[in-house]
Formats: sequence, structure tokens, C-alpha cells
Amino acid sequence: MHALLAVPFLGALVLACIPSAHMRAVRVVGVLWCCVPLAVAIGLFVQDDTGVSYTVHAPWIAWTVGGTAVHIPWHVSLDGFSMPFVMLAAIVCAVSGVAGFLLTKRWKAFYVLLLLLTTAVFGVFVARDVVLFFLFFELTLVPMFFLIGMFGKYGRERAANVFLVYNGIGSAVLFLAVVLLIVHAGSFAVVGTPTMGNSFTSDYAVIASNLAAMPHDGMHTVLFWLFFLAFAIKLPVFPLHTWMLRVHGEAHPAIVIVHSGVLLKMGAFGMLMFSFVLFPEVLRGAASALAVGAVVTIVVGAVMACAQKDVRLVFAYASLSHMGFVLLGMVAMNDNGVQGALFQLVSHGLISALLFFAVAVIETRTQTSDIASLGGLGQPMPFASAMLMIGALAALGLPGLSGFVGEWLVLVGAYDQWRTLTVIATGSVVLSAVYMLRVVLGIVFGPPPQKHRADVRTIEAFPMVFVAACIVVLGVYPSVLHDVTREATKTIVAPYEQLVDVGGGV
Amino acid sequence: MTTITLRLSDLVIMAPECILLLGVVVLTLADLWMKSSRTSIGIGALVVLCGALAAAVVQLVQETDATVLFGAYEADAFSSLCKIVLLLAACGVLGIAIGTPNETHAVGEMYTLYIPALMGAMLLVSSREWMTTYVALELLTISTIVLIGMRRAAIGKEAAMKLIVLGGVSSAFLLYGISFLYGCTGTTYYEVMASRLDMGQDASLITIAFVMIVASIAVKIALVPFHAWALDVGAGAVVPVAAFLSVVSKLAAIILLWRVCVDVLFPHAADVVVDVLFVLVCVSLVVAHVLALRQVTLLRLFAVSGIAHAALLLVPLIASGTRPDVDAWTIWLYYAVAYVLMNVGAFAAISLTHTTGTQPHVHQFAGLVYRAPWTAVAIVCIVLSLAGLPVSAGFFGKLFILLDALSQREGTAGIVLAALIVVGTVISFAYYFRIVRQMFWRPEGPVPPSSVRTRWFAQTVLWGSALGSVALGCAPGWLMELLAQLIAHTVVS
Amino acid sequence: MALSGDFIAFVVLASAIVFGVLTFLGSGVIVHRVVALALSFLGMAGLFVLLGAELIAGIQVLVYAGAVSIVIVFALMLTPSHTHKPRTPTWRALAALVGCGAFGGIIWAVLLERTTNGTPTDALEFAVRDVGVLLFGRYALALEIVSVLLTVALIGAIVIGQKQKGGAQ
Amino acid sequence: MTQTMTAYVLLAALLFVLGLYGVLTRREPIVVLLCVEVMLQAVALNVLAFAKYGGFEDVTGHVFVLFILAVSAAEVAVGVAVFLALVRQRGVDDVVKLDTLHAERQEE
Repeated sequence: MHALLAVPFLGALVLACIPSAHMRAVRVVGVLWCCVPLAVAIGLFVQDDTGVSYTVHAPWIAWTVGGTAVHIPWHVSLDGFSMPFVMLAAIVCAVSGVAGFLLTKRWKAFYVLLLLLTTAVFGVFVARDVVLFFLFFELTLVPMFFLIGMFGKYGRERAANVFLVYNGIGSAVLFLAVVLLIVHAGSFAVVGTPTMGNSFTSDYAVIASNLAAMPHDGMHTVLFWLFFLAFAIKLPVFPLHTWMLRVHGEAHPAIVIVHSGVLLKMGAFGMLMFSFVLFPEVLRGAASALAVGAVVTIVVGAVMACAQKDVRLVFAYASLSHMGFVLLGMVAMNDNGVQGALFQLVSHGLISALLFFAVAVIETRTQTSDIASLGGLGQPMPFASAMLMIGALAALGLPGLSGFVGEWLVLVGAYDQWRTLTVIATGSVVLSAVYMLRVVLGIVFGPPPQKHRADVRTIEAFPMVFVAACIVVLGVYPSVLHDVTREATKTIVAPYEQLVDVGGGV
Repeated sequence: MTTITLRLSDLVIMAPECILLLGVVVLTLADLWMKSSRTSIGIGALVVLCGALAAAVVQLVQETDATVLFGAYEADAFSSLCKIVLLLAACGVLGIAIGTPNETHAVGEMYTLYIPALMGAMLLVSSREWMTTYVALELLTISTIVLIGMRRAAIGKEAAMKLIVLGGVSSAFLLYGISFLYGCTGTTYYEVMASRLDMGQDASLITIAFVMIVASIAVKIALVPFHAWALDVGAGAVVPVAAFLSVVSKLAAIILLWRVCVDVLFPHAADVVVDVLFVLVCVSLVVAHVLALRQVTLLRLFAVSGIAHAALLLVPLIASGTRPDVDAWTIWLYYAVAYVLMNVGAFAAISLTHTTGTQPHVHQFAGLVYRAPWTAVAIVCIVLSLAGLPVSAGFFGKLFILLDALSQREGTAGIVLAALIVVGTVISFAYYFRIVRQMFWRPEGPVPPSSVRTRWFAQTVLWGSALGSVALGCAPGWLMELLAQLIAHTVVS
Repeated sequence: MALSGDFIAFVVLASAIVFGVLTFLGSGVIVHRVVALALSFLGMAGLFVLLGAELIAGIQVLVYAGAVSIVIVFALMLTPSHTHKPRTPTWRALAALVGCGAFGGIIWAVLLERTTNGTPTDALEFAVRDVGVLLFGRYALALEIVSVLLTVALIGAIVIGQKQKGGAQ
Repeated sequence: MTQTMTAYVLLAALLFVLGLYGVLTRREPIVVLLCVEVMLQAVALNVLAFAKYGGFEDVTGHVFVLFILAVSAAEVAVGVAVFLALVRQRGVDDVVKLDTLHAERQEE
């Protein structure tokens, strides 16, 4: 399983050693290497569809503070919970690697950074240790910062700075929360040392069991909100989303693919893993408020998407809206909700990858992403248009495609608890049809452009087909994913439902 | 009274300093008689430092624990470790200095004078007696003043003048505080003084003396209300000297504060001293970062950001309250090593990209990635460490310090410290990443690319620091264990 | 306080010193200032004698009243006429006054509060020899460091003071 | 006799504060330097008063003062050298201001 981490990292090293003058070599090696993690991930996925997880648990760093030892173990695990994320990350990174072909310069920097980013992203999803998680989470920041700032439109530098500031604040909050969490709940008695019995660890499992055994107190609330804030910036949730718009609007599509496809998911992953699972009591009190927040995010995203003039921004707001669904599913904290949220995450990752790849293809030909100046691309570029259509239909939740399953499950999960809110959220699905169709129809139909526009090349077609196939498979046969996540979801939801049962429902 | 004075065996105990002294004499004479080239003197100085380094390492390995002159000078594991850190930092500074275009009046002195300054710093570490402390401190200060004043440009003289005045005032406060303590106890030895001080009888006098001593050392460290000089002086010095000021002098002053607090101040008025330091550290953590945002000249920027790091280095001291334990010392040493690595590296980067005759400015990094991509990568590693991002020494240093502060200090104090550190870190992203932005996103700057590639010593320093930072970030446990093992018996005894 | 000869001497010398320092701070004429300061240094030497530190008094006369004052006089004379005196802003002077006043007040109050039990050690016999013994015994290390320090200061003064080579700015 | 010591110590405090005031308000480098010397002299006086009236049977205080004198002489030497070099480079009118470093900060 360490191959997941090692392969992209090695790739970055190898690429860094190829002189940038050999552009062709750099590009070929880069693209191929981006696909290796995908192969590894698929291998792991195929081997491990029974729910047996890969886990490595080894001592890593240990030192003492005030007579008590602190342990930071190297604890990584690929279980049913992280498997979908890892698969998604592998697919999206490979797609982004291919999209890197559409860049015009600095391929070497792109591939090195992308591979580093891939390493960090895998690390985030497999880490089962608080400090390790934070380490990888932070590590994604740096390559992303460079990627946004080096490739893209005119405003990319500002976008990168805004990205850094927002996420810097997020990770600072996270840092504080992690340290507080370790100090608060990381202590455990070492067997055989009765007197100076205390010792801290940052192991997620230990912390979780300690927290479960502890009586609820004010510190839990503080930690819950600190973690929530940190990940709400990443997800993003409604008032904290502005940085994400800039990134989506200004960075190169190849980078937006990774960003929208994977990085946003890290927010959801962290939020579920730290805020919601660790502190179910706090979640119980805050669930309704958070659900309102989620629905506001959904609606704002949908409404704003209708008003945009730029394709990228439409998709950006659509992402915001979809992330709202994810949040809604997660705060519902029941089987359907969490399953739906996970499903929605994966499906959205794929859809974003497809949509932005199409945008990349179109933008390379037309040099614009303004809806008004695009149009009639259906004739010269039938293939790209078809892919765009598939993505858009999936995004608006057409049954039979993956987007539908996720949203449906989330809504079913949420309906038990908040009827009105769920109805409002369902209403926004209609809106999503409005904005998606407006954009796609505007681009695909209409008078064909004067200039000749070449359709996609093979290398561009391949990833699009692959992703589209995944979307269809997931939509038609959702159990591919469900079977993997079912057990994990049960364990996630169990403490909360127990709590609700004891408390007699919310 | 029998006359007891320095013996030959004492010189062995003081071997690192003695080697430096011998070395500086030999080098000065060689400079006078042989008309040797500048670089060879610099390399000679480097050799002398390595000799002292070897001596310190030998002492550390042999677990030398001896005192000289009734305990005026003590060589123990912690002192040896501090000396090793200081020596490594000084080696880095010399590496930066060798090959820098000469901006000074002198030829050899530009290198040889680092050695007495370093000697002062090392004696400070080992001194357990006020007179020795005072003269060692002055040796450090005056040597640095001369180093600054030797710069040809008038700006260097001006900076030197400022440092003379400020150093004088802060020494006066230090001496005034000491004189009261002397008045209460009749001795200048830390240990005897600590045992004779009587808070019952002279509480207010002792307290005020303590506050004066802490304040005067805070001036040397440049903690915030006393920081203004550091910016001006840092900006007036040539790059290697600024590096020396910001790394060696600052660390020496922090070690001094640590020593004095543990030996003399904490046994008697821990709460007052800790409160004073707490306020200074909190203010420094915030103000230094905010000030740094406004700096464009690199030397000023690093002078200010050094203040924030210095404040961070004091956190383990005040977090532990009355008596820092092995862990506080270990954590401190770890961050000290990280601090040396990242700051020496940063100054090496500044020096490498700097054109003579101008003030180092952030624009000098513009487009560096196009003309020296590998150098740019090394600089990125150092910036990561400075900003406290993983995987770097700076990140783990901060993590250790935070965990220590939170677990040692119950209640609000620890949380306030932690929150300030975190807020400061976020602010620091903004100014540290300015350098990265220049390197990667700006077209090539006005600086000709020649100097970047040819200066091997500075390149070595840069790469050494960058790789060291990353290595410590990947395997922080290793150094922590080593340090804890080495100093365990010193602190416990 | 008994009206002994020592006391009268103290009062006279103390007033001389304070007068000297005040003149030094306040006067506008450069020569007056230097002379006033030299007067304070001499007065200080007198106090040292009263305190039984003849050796130090001698050094004080040589180093301060002698060398330092003369060096300063030379430094001032070598520089071009130096009539205009830069004014500090009033607010700054006021702030300094308040700060120093507060600081002085605190010290003053603390010192008045303190009472010592020690009896004066009258006229130390062989004080000079004892100083020597201490200096080369207990404080030998500090002495060695001072020697290095003085050497560095000497070299530094020479290097900084030497004429510029070439037309450097 | 204890009161005699108090008188000495109070005089020292007065001189120290006067020196400090001078440092804070005067601008001419040489004058500031001398004000620092006044502060150090005050410390010396303080120490000697303690040495005589503190009831300690040794001359540690005298050694203390010797070190202060030696170091401050070194400080003055370097200070005067720097001052003269500055005067030579800039002319005396600029020297009294010593504002270049500040000006640089404001330019930014």
C-alpha cells in the first residue's frame, strides 16, 4: 500500500532530474507516471473488495513533554472509508496529468508538482494519525499554490494568494485543533507504568476511543467547531467559498480538475472524520444549524450559477451547490445520508474532472470561457460536445448517471430529519437543470463558429471516455461503490445513532 | 588566601574557546605577514571553527562535566550542545562571507573578527558568574560593532553607532541590576548568589533588579518593545554580518537569558519573571509578524522575522514555569537547530542573489527559477521551514513548542500562547511567500546570473541548510531522542 | 546622619558631580560641556576615595578624567565647528522626562525602603593587593576575556578609523 | 552609617536616571555616548557603596568596577573611531541626525 505514496513521489524525483530541455521526454514520462498510481489503486481495489483493509502501524516519532511521552505513530490504513477517495484521487490525478498536455509551457514544473500533490492527497486519505493527516493536508497546500500561480489566466497570482491566505488560515486553525485534540484526548496509560502513567499519542483510533469514553465537556464543543471551521474553508461552505471561485476562474483547467475533483473532497473527508465522527454529541446539538447552512450553500450555489457568464464560474458555483449536498448528507448522519454524501463526493469528483477537461479542450481551441462568445461547437467538435453533455446531465442529476444516486440518497437521508429543508434542497435540483442546460446548450448549439475548430485528439478523448464510463457505471450499478463503503458507513454512523436512540431522537 | 588561578587542566576544559583564541592570533599574524589573499584567511577561519567544533564534540561525547575557577565557567552537555549549534551557525556565516565582494575597509579582519565575537557567545553559554558573563557579552557586542562598522558605506558606521549606544544602555541596565544583586549577596557567582538571595528581606529590590536584568537581555534579543534597533542595525550591516547578528548573537542572548533565569532568577521570583517574559513574548509574537509584513528590504524583513522566531524560542522557557525539565531543553535545542538552519540558509540565499552596492531587496529573487532552478528549489525548502510548513524542521519545531506550551501551562496562558503562535504563522505565510512569488512568477530581474552559480561556499551553506531542514522534517524523532539522551544527565543533576 | 568630615566631603563632591552632569546636558557651549563632564568624572574619583577604593580612584582619574575626556576633546576639535544643536521634539523630551522620572522614583522608593544590617568595612587593609589576588584568581577568566576585548577594540578602532582606500562611498 | 550608604546609592540612582535622560533626549552621537558613560559611572558608584557598606569582607566590588571601567573605555574607543569615520564620510551636520536608516524605512 505504501506504493501509493512512493510511486508519485518517486515520479516527481525522476522528473526533476530530466532536463527541462527534453520537453517530449518530460511530457511522456509525466503522463505515463500519472497513470501508474491509478494502476496501483485499481490493483488494490480489485484485490480488496471484501472489506479487508491494508494497515500499517509503526512507531515514528516519540519524545517526552513534562515527564509524559508523546508518540506520533506512522499509522496509515486503506479501509472502506478511504478506498473510494483513493480511487477518485487516482483517477482524477491521471486525468489531470493528461490534461497537462494542453499546457503551453513549463511541463516539467507541472508534472513534478502534480505528482507531489498526488502523493500528499493519497497521504491525506490514508493517514489514520492526526499529525500525519495534518502533515499531508498541509503538504497539499504548497504544490497547489505553485500550480495555481504558475499556470492559468491573468488573475492567477491573485487567485494563488487568496488560496494561500484562506487555506493558510484553515490549516492554522486545523493545527491548533490538532494540538488541542492531542493534549485533550491523546493521553493513554502505558501498561506497566502505574505512577507516571500518562503518555500522549496522536493515533486517531486511540483518540477516538478516548473521546468516546470521556464525558462531554466544553472542550469538545471548541474542538468540533475548530475542526469544522478548518474544513469548511476547504469544502467550502457558503460564506467561505470566495477563494474557490477565484481558483476555478483563473487557474488552468488541468489544475481545476485536481482542485475541484480531489482537494474539495479532502474538506469533506476531514470534516466527517474529525468533526462529526469524533464528537457526535456536539453534532447532535448543531446538526439542524449545520443543515440550514448546507441548504443555504446548495441554494446560493444554484442561484448564483444561473447568473454567471463564464462557464468556469457556472461550474464553480455548481460545485458549491453539490458540496452543500455533501454537507447535508453528512450532518444527517444516518446510513443513507453518509452513503449518499460519499457517493456524491466520488461522483462529483468524476463529473468535475469530465466537465473541466471538456472546458480545457474547448478553451485550448477558442481561447475563451465566456458563454456568450462560445456557441455552435456541436458541429465542429461533436465528441467534446457529447462529453460536455454527459457531464452536465450527470451534474443535474439525471437518473442513470452517477449524480442522481448521490443526491437521491442524501435527500432520502435528510428527509427523515428536516422535511422543509429537504424540499428546498430538492427545489434546487430543478435550478441545476436550468443552469447546466443553459450553459451546455449555449455552447453546443447555435450558429457554428466561422473559424475551424478541430475536434479532440485521441490522447484527449481517452481520459474523457474513461471518466464518462465511470460515471455511467456508477449511475447504473451503484453497488460497485456501495459495497465498499457500506461497512465503513455503519461504523461511522453507529455512535451517533446510538446517541440518538438513547436520547429519544432529535 | 591562597591564590587560585587558571591551570593548564582548566584550559583543556575550555578547549573550544582556547582553540578559537589560538586560531585568531595565528590568523591575524598570518594576515599581517603573509599578505595572503582574502579567501585563504576566510578558509583559515573556517578551519579554526572546525577545530573548535571538533573539541566541543569531543567534550560532548566524553560527557565532560567540569568547572573552572570555583564554577565561573562550566562545561556540561547543554553548554557543549549550545556551542556546537553556535559553531555550526558561525561556519554557515563564514561560508556566506567567503566570496562575497568586499565592501569593507579591511582584508583579513573581515573574517578574523567573527572569531572573537563567537568566542564571546560561547563563553556566555558556559559562564556561571556575572563578571565573566558581562565581559563575554561585551566581547560579543564590541566585535560585532567593529564588524558592522568596517563596512565602507556610511550606513554601516551609522548602524555601528546605534549598536554602541544601545548596547551601552542595555549593559548599563544589566550592570545596575547586577549591582543590586551584588549589594544583597556580596558575590557575583550565580550559584552562591542564588543561595544567598533572601526574598524575605529585600523582595522589592531583588524584583526590580531581576526586571532590569531581564529587560536588558530582552534588548539584546530584540524582543518587541526593545526591537527598533535590530531593524536599523540589521539593515546597516553587510549580509554575512547581518546573518551573524540574527543567528549567533541572538541565540547567544537567548541562551544567556535561559541560563540566568534557571540559575538565579527562577529560584526566587519565578512568577514575576515569567509574567514579564510572557508579556514580552506575546507582544513580540504579534508585533514582529505585523511589522514584517511592511518590510520590503530583505535584511529588515529577516531582522524582524528573527524576532518572532526568538519569541518562539522563549516559549519553552516560560511554558515550563519555574523549572524547565529535560523536555523543555530538548525542544528548545531542536528549534534552535531548526532556526540556525533556516536563517543561515535564508541569508545564504540573500547573499547569493545580491548585487553589491545595493540594499538586498525582495526583487532580487525575481525569476530566479529561470536562471538557477535548483537554487530556487533549495530556497523553497528554506522558506517552507521558515513558514513552518511541513515537511521541514520549522514545522516540527513549532509543533513541539505548541504541544509543550499547551500541556505544560494549564488554562488560558497556554492557549493564548498557542493561538498567538498560530496566528503569527498565518501572517508569516504572506511575507515569506513573497520571496517564492518573486522566484517563480516574475520575469527575470535585473541581477546578472553570474554570482549564483560560482560561489561554492555559499551554495554549500544554502544546500546544507535546505537539506538539513528537510531531513529534520522527515525524521524529527531522531534528533529529539539524541538531544534528550545527551542532556538528560546535565539537567537532572 | 552625623555631620562628619566624610559627610561634608560627600555633599560637596556629590553636588559637584550632579552640577557637572546637568551642565553637560544643558549647556550650549561645547567646551563648557566637556569641562563640566571632566569635573564630574573627577568628583566621582573623589567619591571612590571616600569609599576606600583608592586604586579605582586612580584609574578613574587616568582613564576618564584623563584619557576619555581628552579623546572626546580631540574628537570634537577635529570635527568642523559644531555650533548648531539639534533640538529634540518637546513631546519626546517630555516623554523621556516622565519615563525617567517614573523609573527613578521607583528605584528611589525601593532604595529608601531597604535597610542593611551590614556594618561598613572601614579602610580595607591591603585592598590593592586583595584586588590583585582576586583579579588573577577568581576572576582570571574574565580578565583574560577583557584582554581579548581590548585587543579587538584596538584593532577595530584602527580599522574603522583608517583612511579610506580608493574612492569608496 | 547605613544612612551613608543610602545617600551614596541614591546619588547613584540619580546619576543613572540623568544619564538615561540624556541618552533619550540628546541626538549628538558623542554626547549620547558620554551619557552612557555617566550611567556606567553611576553603576560603579553603586557597587562601591555596596562593597564598603554591605558588610562583605572582600573586595569583589572593586574588581567589578575595574571590569566596568575597562570595558567602557573600550566602548568609547570604538565609539570615537566610528564617530570620526562618520564625520569624515558625511560631514558633521549629517552625523548629528543619524537618520538615514530611518529614512530608508520611510521610503518603503
